[in-house]
Amino acid sequence: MTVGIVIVSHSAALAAGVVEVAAAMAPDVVLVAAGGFDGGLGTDIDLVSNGIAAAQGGDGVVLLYDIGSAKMVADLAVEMLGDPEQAAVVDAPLVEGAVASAVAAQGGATLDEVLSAAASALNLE
Amino acid sequence: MTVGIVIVSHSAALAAGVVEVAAAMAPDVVLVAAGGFDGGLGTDIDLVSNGIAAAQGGDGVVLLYDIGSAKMVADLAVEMLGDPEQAAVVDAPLVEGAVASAVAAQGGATLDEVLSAAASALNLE
Amino acid sequence: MGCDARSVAAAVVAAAGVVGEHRDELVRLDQAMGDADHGENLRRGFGFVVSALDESTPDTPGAVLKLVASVLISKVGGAAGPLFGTSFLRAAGAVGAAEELTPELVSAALGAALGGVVARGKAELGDKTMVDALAPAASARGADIPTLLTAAAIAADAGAESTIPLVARKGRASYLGERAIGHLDPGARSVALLLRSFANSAMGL
Amino acid sequence: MGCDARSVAAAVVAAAGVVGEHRDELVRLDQAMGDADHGENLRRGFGFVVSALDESTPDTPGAVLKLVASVLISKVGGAAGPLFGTSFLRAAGAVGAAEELTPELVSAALGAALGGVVARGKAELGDKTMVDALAPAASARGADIPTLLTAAAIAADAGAESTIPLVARKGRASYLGERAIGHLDPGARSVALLLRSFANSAMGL
Ligand SMILES: Nc1ncnc2c1ncn2[C@@H]1O[C@H](COP(=O)(O)OP(=O)(O)O)[C@@H](O)[C@H]1O
Ligand SMILES: Nc1ncnc2c1ncn2[C@@H]1O[C@H](COP(=O)(O)OP(=O)(O)O)[C@@H](O)[C@H]1O
Ligand SMILES: [Mg+2]
Ligand SMILES: [Mg+2]
Ligand SMILES: [Mg+2]
Ligand SMILES: [Mg+2]
Repeated sequence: MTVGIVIVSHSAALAAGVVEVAAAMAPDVVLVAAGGFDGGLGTDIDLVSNGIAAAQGGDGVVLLYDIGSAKMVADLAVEMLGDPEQAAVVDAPLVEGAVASAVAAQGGATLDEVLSAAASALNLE
Repeated sequence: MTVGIVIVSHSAALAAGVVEVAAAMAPDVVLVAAGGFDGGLGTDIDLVSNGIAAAQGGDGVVLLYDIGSAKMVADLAVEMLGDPEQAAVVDAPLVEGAVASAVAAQGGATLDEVLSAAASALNLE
Repeated sequence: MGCDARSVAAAVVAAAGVVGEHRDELVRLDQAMGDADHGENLRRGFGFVVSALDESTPDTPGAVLKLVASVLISKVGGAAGPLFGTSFLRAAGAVGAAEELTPELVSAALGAALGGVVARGKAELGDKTMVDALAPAASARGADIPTLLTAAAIAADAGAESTIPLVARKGRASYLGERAIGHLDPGARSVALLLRSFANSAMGL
Repeated sequence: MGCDARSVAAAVVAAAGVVGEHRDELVRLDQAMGDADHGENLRRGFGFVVSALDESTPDTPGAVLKLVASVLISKVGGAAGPLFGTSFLRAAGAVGAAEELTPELVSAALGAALGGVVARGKAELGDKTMVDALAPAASARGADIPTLLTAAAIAADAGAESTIPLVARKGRASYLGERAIGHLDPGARSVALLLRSFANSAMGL
C-alpha cells in the first residue's frame, strides 16, 4: 500500500482536476477528491471524512486544501479521527503539493516523507 | 475594466475549478479556464491564446499555470503577442495565486499590482 | 425559572430567527470583503439546527450546544461552519452535564467558545475576524445570566464595530489588503447578533 | 544533390517514422519518471507534421523547419511541444531564407535549437533533460552535413546515456528526487533518435 491523499476544495471540479493531474504521475496511489458543498461552492466535512476513509490503506492519509475553511474542515476531520498517525493536513500550495505528495507516495514514502515532499513542492518545476 | 486572468492547466476540470473558486471573490473579473488538451490531460497553446484574447479588456492579462509544460505554453502564448504590456505569466502557486490575482484585479489593480499580489499569495490565508 | 436544556434550545431557535432576519445584511457584508455567502451559510445552517431541535430536545444545556455544534459543522460550507461549530462544541464541553446553566457556566462557555474559534482559525485580536467580537464578549461579567449576556452582547457589538478600520489578517478578507478598511467583518457581526439574541432570550426567562 | 527544402522535408518525414517506431519505448521511459505520455505526444505531433508536409512543402529549409515548429507547438500537449517547437523555430531562424543548407547552417541550426530549448525550459547541462543530449550535439563539427549530423547523433546518444545516473532538476521528473537515478531521460532519448534519423537521411543524400 501507499499513503493516500485527499484533496479538500471549495469546488468539486477543482478537487477532481487536482486528482486527475496528480494521478498521472502516481497510478498506484489512492487520490480522493473532496470538493464542493451541496452542489455548489463550499467545504463539506462529511465528504472529507469519507474521503479519508476511502484513501486510508493503512499507511496514512495526507490532506491538502485550497483556501480558508478548507483547511479548517480538513483539520476538524483529522481531529475527529483521534489518531495523529492516521492522517495529517499539510500546509502546501494545493496543486503543486498534491503532485509532489502523489509522486512521493507512489515511490513508497511514509506519511512523514510525503508531508515533507508536499511542503517543499514549490521549489520544483 | 479590470485585468483579466487565464488559468493554464493540464486538466480542464482543474482550470474550471480554479476559475470557479476565484470568481467567487471577483464577480467583475474575466477569468478564463484554459485547461486540458484534446479531451484529455495536456496543455493547449490555442486554448491559451484564445483565453488571453477573451480575458483581454485593455488593462492586461495575467496567466497562472499548474506544472511543467503549462508554464512553457503560457510563456509561448505571451511571447507570440509580441507586447509585454498585454499579458504576463506569473510564477505563483496556482490556486492561491489565482484567488489573490482575482481579488486584486477586482479591486482595480494594474497588471503589475496583480502580478505582485499573486506572487505573495502563499502568505495569506 | 432556570436556564435548562429547554430554555437553551429556545434561545437557539430564537437566534436562528435573528440570523434569518439578518441574512441579507450578512450577505452584503461578506460581499464587500469575501464571497457573499456568510448570511446564507448561517441562515441555512441554523435552519438545520432548528429542524434538529424540533426532532429531539437533548436533555442538558451541554447536549443542546453539542447538537448545535455538530449540525453547524456538517451543514455550513464556509468558515462559519468549523468556527461556530468548534465554538459551540467547546462551550458544550465547558458546561458539561449540568442540568441548568449558572452565570459561572455561561462565562466558562463563552471563554471556551473563544478558545475554540482561536484554536480552529488561529486569529488574534485585531485580525478583523469574529474573534474581535467574541474575545471582549468572553471577558464580560455579570451576577446573573441576563446581565452577563447583556454585557457580552454590548461588548461584542463594540468589538464588531472595532473591525471597521482594520485590515484583515485571516480569512478570505485577508486577500483584500487595505481594501478591507472601512468594512465591518461579517463574522464579527454575526457573533454580536447571536449574543444579542441570547441576551434577549435570557431576559425573557 | 544538395540539402534543399524537399530533402529537409523528407528527413522530417523519415524522423516521424522513427518516432512512431519508438513510441512504446519513449512511453516506457516516461512512465518510469513522468506521466507516460512522451512517446504518444511525439508520435501524434509528428503525425500532424507529416500531414502538414503532405499538404504543402514549403520552399526553403527554413520554412520547413518553421512549419514543423508550429505544428509541434500546437499539436503536442506536453513539454515536448513547446520545447521541440521552440527549438525548430529557432533553427528555422538560424537558417534564414537559404535555398540549401550548408554544414555551417546546420551547425548554426543546432546551436539555435539548443538556445531555444534552454530559453524555453531553463534547464542546464546535467539537469537530466533533453538539453543533456542536445548540448553536446550542438557542439559537434563536420566538413559536410552527413559527417556533422553523424557526429551530432553520436554526441546526442552519449549525452542521453549520461542522464541515467542523474537526479532530474527540471520537468516532472524533478518531483522524483533520487528515484530518478537509473533512468534514461525520455526527452534526451528522443533528441538522440531524431538526430540519428536526420544523420541517416543526410547520408542517403
Ligand atoms: N481564521 C479565522 N479565524 C477567525 N475567524 C475567521 C477566520 N476565517 C474566517 N473567519 C470569519 O469567518 C467569516 C466569514 O465566514 P463565511 O463567509 O461563512 O466563510 P467563508 O469565508 O468560507 O465564505 C469572516 O467574516 C470572519 O469573521
Ligand atoms: N524545463 C525543461 N527543460 C528542458 N527539457 C525539459 C524540461 N521539462 C521537461 N523537459 C523534457 O521533456 C521531457 C518530457 O516530455 P513530455 O513527456 O512530452 O512532457 P510532459 O512532462 O509535459 O509530459 C523530459 O524527458 C525532458 O527531457
Ligand atoms: Mg463567505
Ligand atoms: Mg464561502
Ligand atoms: Mg510526459
Ligand atoms: Mg504530459
